[in-house]
Amino acid sequence: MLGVLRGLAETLRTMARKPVTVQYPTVRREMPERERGYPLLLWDSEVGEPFCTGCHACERACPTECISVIMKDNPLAAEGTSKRRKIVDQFLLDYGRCIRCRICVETCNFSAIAMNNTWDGHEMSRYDRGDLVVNLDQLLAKSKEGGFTPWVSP
Amino acid sequence: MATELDRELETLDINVNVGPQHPATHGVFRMVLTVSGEKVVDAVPHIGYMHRGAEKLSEGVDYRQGLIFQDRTEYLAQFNAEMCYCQAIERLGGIEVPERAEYIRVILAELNRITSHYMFAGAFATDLGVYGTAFTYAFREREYIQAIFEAVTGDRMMYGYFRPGGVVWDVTDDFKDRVRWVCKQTRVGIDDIDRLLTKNEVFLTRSLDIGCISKDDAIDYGLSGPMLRASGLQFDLRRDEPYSIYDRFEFEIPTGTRGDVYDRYLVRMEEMRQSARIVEQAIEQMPDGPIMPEKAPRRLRLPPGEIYMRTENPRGEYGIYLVSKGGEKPYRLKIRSACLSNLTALKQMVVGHYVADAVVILGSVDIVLGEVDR
Amino acid sequence: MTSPHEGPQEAPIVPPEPGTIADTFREVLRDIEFTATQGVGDVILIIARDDVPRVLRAAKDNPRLDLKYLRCLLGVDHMDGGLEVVYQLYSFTRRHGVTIKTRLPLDDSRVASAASIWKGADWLERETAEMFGITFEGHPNPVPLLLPEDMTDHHPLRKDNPFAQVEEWQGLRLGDEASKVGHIPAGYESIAGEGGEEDGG
Amino acid sequence: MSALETFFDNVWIDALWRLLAVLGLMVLVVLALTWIERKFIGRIQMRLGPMRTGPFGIMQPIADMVKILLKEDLRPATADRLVFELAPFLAFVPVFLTLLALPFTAKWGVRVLDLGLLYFIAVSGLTVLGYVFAGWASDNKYGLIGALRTAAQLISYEVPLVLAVLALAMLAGSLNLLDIVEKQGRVPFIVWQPLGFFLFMAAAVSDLTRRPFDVAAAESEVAGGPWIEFSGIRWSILYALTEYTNMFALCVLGSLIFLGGWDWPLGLKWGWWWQLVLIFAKTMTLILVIMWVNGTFPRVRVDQLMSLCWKLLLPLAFAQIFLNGLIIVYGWPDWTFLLTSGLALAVAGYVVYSVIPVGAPSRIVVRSGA
Repeated sequence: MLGVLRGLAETLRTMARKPVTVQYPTVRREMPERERGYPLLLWDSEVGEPFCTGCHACERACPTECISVIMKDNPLAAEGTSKRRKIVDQFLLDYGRCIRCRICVETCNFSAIAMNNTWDGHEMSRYDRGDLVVNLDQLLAKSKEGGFTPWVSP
Repeated sequence: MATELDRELETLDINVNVGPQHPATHGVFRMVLTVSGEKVVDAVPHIGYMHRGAEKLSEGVDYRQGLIFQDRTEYLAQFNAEMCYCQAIERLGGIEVPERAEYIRVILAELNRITSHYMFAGAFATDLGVYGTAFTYAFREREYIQAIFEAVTGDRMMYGYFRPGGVVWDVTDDFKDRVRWVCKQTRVGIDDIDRLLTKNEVFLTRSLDIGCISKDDAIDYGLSGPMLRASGLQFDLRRDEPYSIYDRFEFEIPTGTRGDVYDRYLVRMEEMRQSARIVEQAIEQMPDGPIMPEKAPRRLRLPPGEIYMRTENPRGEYGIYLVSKGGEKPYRLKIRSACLSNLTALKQMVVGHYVADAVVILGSVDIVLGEVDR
Repeated sequence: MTSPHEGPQEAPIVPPEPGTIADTFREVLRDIEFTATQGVGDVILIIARDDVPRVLRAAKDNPRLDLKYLRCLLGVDHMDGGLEVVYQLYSFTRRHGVTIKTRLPLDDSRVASAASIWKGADWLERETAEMFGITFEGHPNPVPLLLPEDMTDHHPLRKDNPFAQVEEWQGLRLGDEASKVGHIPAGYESIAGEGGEEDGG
Repeated sequence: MSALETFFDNVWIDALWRLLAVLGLMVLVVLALTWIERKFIGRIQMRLGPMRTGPFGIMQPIADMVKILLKEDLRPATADRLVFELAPFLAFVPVFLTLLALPFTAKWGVRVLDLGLLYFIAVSGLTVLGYVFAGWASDNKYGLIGALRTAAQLISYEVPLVLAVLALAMLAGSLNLLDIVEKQGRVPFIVWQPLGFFLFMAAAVSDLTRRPFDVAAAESEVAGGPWIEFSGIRWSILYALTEYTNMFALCVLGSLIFLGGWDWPLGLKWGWWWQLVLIFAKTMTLILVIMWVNGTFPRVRVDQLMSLCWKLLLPLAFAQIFLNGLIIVYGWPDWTFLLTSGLALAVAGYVVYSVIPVGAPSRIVVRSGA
């Protein structure tokens, strides 16, 4: 009977300890800085345009082929305010297929895309699968109003 | 000639479907038990419900992208699977891995072994009937380690953190203190579950001499890992075929005597303590320095050749048979699944026991369906 | 390093150093000719298809080899080079391992089953059979393992089973025109706004 | 006498309002127990339990009840219609009937019968029928296995329950619950009958099909047992209502006959409200012990369950009766009860401890190096 009593004593002792669960919607666990939510494009506020030049590097590197990019000549480059000759015209990212593996961030040589390390990078439930495909403006929105500081790997 | 009496007493064997949707099958696994009364007469496992063709997909992507398939086949010990994949490529391509990266890999792989065994302890106790208490204990401890993985890699499950040649970026600054704290905390956690289960008479009656496998049968079926060691064969790839830097650490190999369900439970619990020991030694010896070889090629190409790289996963020997014909895509990549081989012995273990034991034996095999079906 | 556009090449045959398992195999089975090569990890022995049962039986039973542990069994499709069945064996008492390979012509890919030698071979052979279309003679239960029961005509891991086509069936990839870089998937033009001019990488 | 008293003196009206009182008590108790169980098991597992519905999740049982009421109660097409619908009531009604014979205070109880104890045991034996009907009617393999297991378990565990209670009745000299409680004025019977108390609790836990004896509804094996095909209001009657009421009834009985019920410390002197407090406190402790055991034990296998009953509990029960008989016949002093019963319990503990080969961790060989 000793083993059984030891088990009972164990549960009694655990009852005294503080519960570890957190009330999720009201209390949110603190997110580590390197958290990999769904990727977002970054907005270059000095020049007033996205960093992304539409060079298709991420499109080729993505294992699940969930990125479609279209490039165009940069109108700002003509006026001389921006060094970028090419700029992204349209950028489609299908969050339904994205597996958040961060390979696109690694291959991007303009560091134009970053993983969203805030909570709404994970709270992505939608009613319609089509809403999961986000276009350029939705991708830039958070970075435009400075919503998150992306983590850059050393 | 069956007498009148026999004909009356002859009972009808009914086929009971355990799974594919069943609380005790740890995923989509179906076992058709032919039961006469409570005794199991025949067990026919059905697998393949989670077959996603990882091997075929691996042939279509280059070496860096191929890593994500390892996380998704072995989704309880991802670091161990990634390590095997990267070691296969490094050995075939002759890529030199810097010291610090080797140490980070070993530390994360061993911590992942502990989380995987915690998952086993929780699920196994729930199979036996403990109403989720051991499960929540195991997950509380697992969460402390999971928090470190999340801080280092950024993800909680599909890490994709190792790369052929090293690791993709360095660990966080407070990594060492957190790992030291976790190792101490894990020992307390293991003792908690130990006190709750190991000497519990009801737990003993349910797991002693259930689902025994002799040493010779275990070898014949190709079992590996805790299943093989529980049957009495002291064989651990980390010590008998050392890969990476495992030969620098001093740890013990727990081996069972009878090869029953209780031995497997004990072997796994002891393995957790040994893994904590390895991590503590590795943390002390971890040097500074680069984490990727300087001249890491952007497009990794391997010379033609083939290699069978095997590592010691929590469930057994996880092997990658990589055939390369030059170029950046593997020509053929076979994933040797420890669980698949461990499952072949299921029928011999289950027949003759009760329905309740069949579920416990299945729990003791500790299967991960992603790895079985690939 | 090989340039990407070069076709697949074969690995060079490198004779293994003396005193390894290849020599014990030669001594134990004198009348069977092996071509032995030193793989990256283990010694690889290539034998003819008909010698497979004898070699595997001797590998397991002979005390000097004592390869009681069938580690891995897989198939490789070398397209015109035929199908290949690979057995990876290991011995706990002798602490040595070996890879035994055999080539099967594409048209009649049959080989003797090892299920009677190692119990573990049963499932591995069923999987290799359904994935490559190899028939293992004498296998106790030749039923597909992972694929659905009625899928006996389709062998996914064969090289002649192109990748893109598979995805097309599943409706994931939208035909060759879609695989061009910069294509907006059908149905999403509305979100993408006015389509820009097509442009190379 | 005022009109009011005459009104209440009428036998029918008197029985009616007592019945309604007990019915209200039962509903209140079931709601309270569902909440207590969730929070208590939560605390055992270091989690909070329901917190969202009202402060500390107080409204959770009501939320459960509403959900169950709104849920559609399906019936499998191939189910045996009449038996399927009858089963939940056949399981619940006997349990409710047992509540009637329990005296909650010295003067209040629905009908305190002379053979109260016998009535309780007899009626609580009927729930088996409900489970077997449910399992058989739902035409489902798991249901069938679950039903047969429940039948075997409940019937075989009735016997040690009856014998333990019989041994106690010998001690108290009567089957009337009032007399039994009065006899415990100075010393509750648990002191004289530790073995009897152990037998009673073991049989009670098994009668409730709760862990470690919940073989009937073993989630991992038979996934739900007899009530696998039931949903909505039928499921709640068959499972939730029956089980919690049964637990409450058994715990009240346990506290009445073993822990001195509403009498022991100063029950009779201080008036009926103190008696109510006493009876509920003791019942609560027994219920919490059962929940505590529910949170820590793994499940016993069916054949082990049976062999435990026939090979261990039954001989112990006979031994207890024999010892009581011996002491009563020879008129030895009261403390000899404690001696003999305690000794028997110790021997039983040792037997169980030695019968099971304790697989100490020394079984696994930990050797370092090649």
